[in-house]
Amino acid sequence: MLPLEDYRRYGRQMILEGFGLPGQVKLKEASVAVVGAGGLGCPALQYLAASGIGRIGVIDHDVVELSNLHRQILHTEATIGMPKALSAAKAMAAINPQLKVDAVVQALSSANATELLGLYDIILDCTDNAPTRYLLSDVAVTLGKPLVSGAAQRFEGQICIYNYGENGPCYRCLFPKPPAQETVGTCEETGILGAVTGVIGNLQALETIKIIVGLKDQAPSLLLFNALQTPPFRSIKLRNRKPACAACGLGAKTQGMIDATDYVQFCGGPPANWVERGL
Amino acid sequence: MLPLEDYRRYGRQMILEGFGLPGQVKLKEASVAVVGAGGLGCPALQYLAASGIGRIGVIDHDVVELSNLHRQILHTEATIGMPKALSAAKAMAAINPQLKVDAVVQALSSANATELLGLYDIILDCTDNAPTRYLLSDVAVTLGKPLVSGAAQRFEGQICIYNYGENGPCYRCLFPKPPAQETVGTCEETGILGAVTGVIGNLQALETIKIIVGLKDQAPSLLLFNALQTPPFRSIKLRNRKPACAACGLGAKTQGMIDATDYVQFCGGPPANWVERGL
Amino acid sequence: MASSVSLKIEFGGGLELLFANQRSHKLTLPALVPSDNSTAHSPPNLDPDTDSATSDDAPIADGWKRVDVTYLLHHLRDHLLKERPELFMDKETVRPGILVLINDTDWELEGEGEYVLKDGDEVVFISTLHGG
Amino acid sequence: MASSVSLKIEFGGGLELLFANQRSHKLTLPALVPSDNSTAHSPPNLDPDTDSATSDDAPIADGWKRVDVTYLLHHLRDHLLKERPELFMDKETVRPGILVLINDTDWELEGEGEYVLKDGDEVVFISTLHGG
Ligand SMILES: [Zn+2]
Ligand SMILES: [Zn+2]
Repeated sequence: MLPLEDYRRYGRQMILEGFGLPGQVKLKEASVAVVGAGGLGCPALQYLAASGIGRIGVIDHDVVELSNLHRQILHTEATIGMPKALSAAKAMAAINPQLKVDAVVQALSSANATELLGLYDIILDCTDNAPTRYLLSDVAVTLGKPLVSGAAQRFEGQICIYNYGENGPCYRCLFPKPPAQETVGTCEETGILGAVTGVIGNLQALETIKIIVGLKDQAPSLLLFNALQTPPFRSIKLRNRKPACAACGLGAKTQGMIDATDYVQFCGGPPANWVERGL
Repeated sequence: MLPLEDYRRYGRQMILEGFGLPGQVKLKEASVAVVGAGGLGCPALQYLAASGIGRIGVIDHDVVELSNLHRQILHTEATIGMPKALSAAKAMAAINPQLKVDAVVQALSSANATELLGLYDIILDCTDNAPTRYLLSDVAVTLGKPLVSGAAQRFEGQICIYNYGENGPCYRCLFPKPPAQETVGTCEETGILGAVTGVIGNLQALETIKIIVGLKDQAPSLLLFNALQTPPFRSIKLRNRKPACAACGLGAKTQGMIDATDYVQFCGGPPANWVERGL
Repeated sequence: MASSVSLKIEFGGGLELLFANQRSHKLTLPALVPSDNSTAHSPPNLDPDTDSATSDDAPIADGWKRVDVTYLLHHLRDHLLKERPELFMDKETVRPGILVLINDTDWELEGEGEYVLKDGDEVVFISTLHGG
Repeated sequence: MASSVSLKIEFGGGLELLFANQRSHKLTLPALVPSDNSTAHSPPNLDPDTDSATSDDAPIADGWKRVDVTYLLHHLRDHLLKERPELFMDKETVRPGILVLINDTDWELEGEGEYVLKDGDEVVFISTLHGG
């Protein structure tokens, strides 16, 4: 089932109760798409790569900048200017040469998302903007795949698994209408403590591994993190899938909606600094 | 105060409220000792290195093995056989060439710990055995320095800051007597999920950064993590420093105790597999 | 039923910036409030020994209701909010992108705005984050 | 005071392995128990209308005490533990390396074994971890 070397490499997790050889084989046969190789994507990618997952797609069209390095720990001064997807792929190859990595240097859009993400079993949302979060949720619904979604700003983070299990809600079940532009900050504007993205991205990898191995329960929940609060973590019991949801509800035509939606306009158009950044 | 390049590199965290330029300068002037460059040490080192801390000492006498790579994400197949302290130092130099790294390939003992750790402001316990945990706590008390202590086994983790603030307890305040040998498992025996060490090590880096910047409150607490439980995190309110503590209590002669203690014998002698491992 | 309820209110995800940058608030609201959610009025003047009139099955005077989350929203907007109410409320509910949590449960499972507040309840308002 | 207390018990850090590998347990203990912590006896036979005899200020019969954490330890060892009691208890307390938490607070702040259990209390037993 597994090469002898894998027993040595993954032995410490294969002796875990509820994991074992079957768990390791499931990881090897699994494929995961990580959208965004930034503050959340880097720690998620590194623990997914180390765990023995068979195939990882990393999708990001940005290039590495100096201002990323305080938190995006797969990138280095040597890869400044390189597309993040390639820089991350290089780092993952060093961690685990047996891993198959698909580095996709493309912006995700209505036009390509369903096809690109259809190749993988699970999708990780490690992005940094509202339009892509809505797009990813709609695509996860169309494809019938779980979406392990992380977010972080300032000293805070959130993690939630959408479209998972019998009754799990999608992002639109929780947030049917996008927030107004002026209520949405970015890490560029509001700041971010690097280790906070680390905690959330790391938890995204952990939840993904739990889903693949079969250790994840299906009760919808949201985990909130605030690095400055006591207690720092708070677990929330979430609503089920909503029958009236425009994306995952009864009779929803999700793929048609994806094709017809300009997600940036849906979220209020590009903010000033997106135009500057050439998005 | 800071080179111009640092404003670009650390800008995203310098715009955080309560952080700012003073916070970044404090990081640059700070020094941290990380004892253990394994499952907890790797993520802690990586986020400390990226954050802009001035000097990091990494202390570990083990060498990188294939069975480490599923969780010890600074080491690679290329560094198998290399001392972990050197392998980690190499990875940190790639993340942040401005960082001063002291790689110490030595086993920590009663004889060298006080001198070695006296060079740093804060100590991280990223070790994997009871004797070193008692030794580190006693040394932190002697030196009057906070000890950011992490531990992980199976699907569980714990993080606690000892000897911190006016009334913070030391490890001996909580655990005056060492547990019997047969109650103590190691990651080799009980297994460990890599992403669990990631979460705890990452949180150790975060707590260390909070202490340096001045964002950490002093109420003694313990954070428990179980990857398979809902909710996964639990925060515990801990006792204060105990006046009768053998290490940090009134009239305790801590350095004398360190000099006189054989910590391995104190914890019940070397277990069978330590002897095999040549410790 | 007491004549008032004590609540713990928390803001997160940046919403605290609208409330004097304070994350935690303690609040006491009257048990009976105007049905139109106007927060300027006092509750109906109840004699201490007519307290039983506010018991669970007792009829409530026209124009009044038991204090619920919708009233709480109005109270927070009218009395605690420091700036830009449109960043907190949109018509009679929270603006898009805000999640309301009652005792660590999504308010959608508790009846949303119609949830009747109980003494000691904790209500959290959290803005969804988009950064990464 | 009711004649029994319901408790939530949790084990972690590997201790659950001693308790049929079950982390969470629900437990009901009598409000009054033998002072010597023997768990074989029944509580004193109280007539329903002498219930007031167990009220907080009422005198307690010789040889009995209000149920406390020390009694809980004995009960867990005698009735729930599946193997190797020395890995759970050492003399009259928990063995070294176990932390006891009462409602998310270190038991040392609550009186340790002498803490009198209240209905609804949650008691967690956690073994300290050493791995890394
Ligand atoms: Zn939906
Ligand atoms: Zn002490």
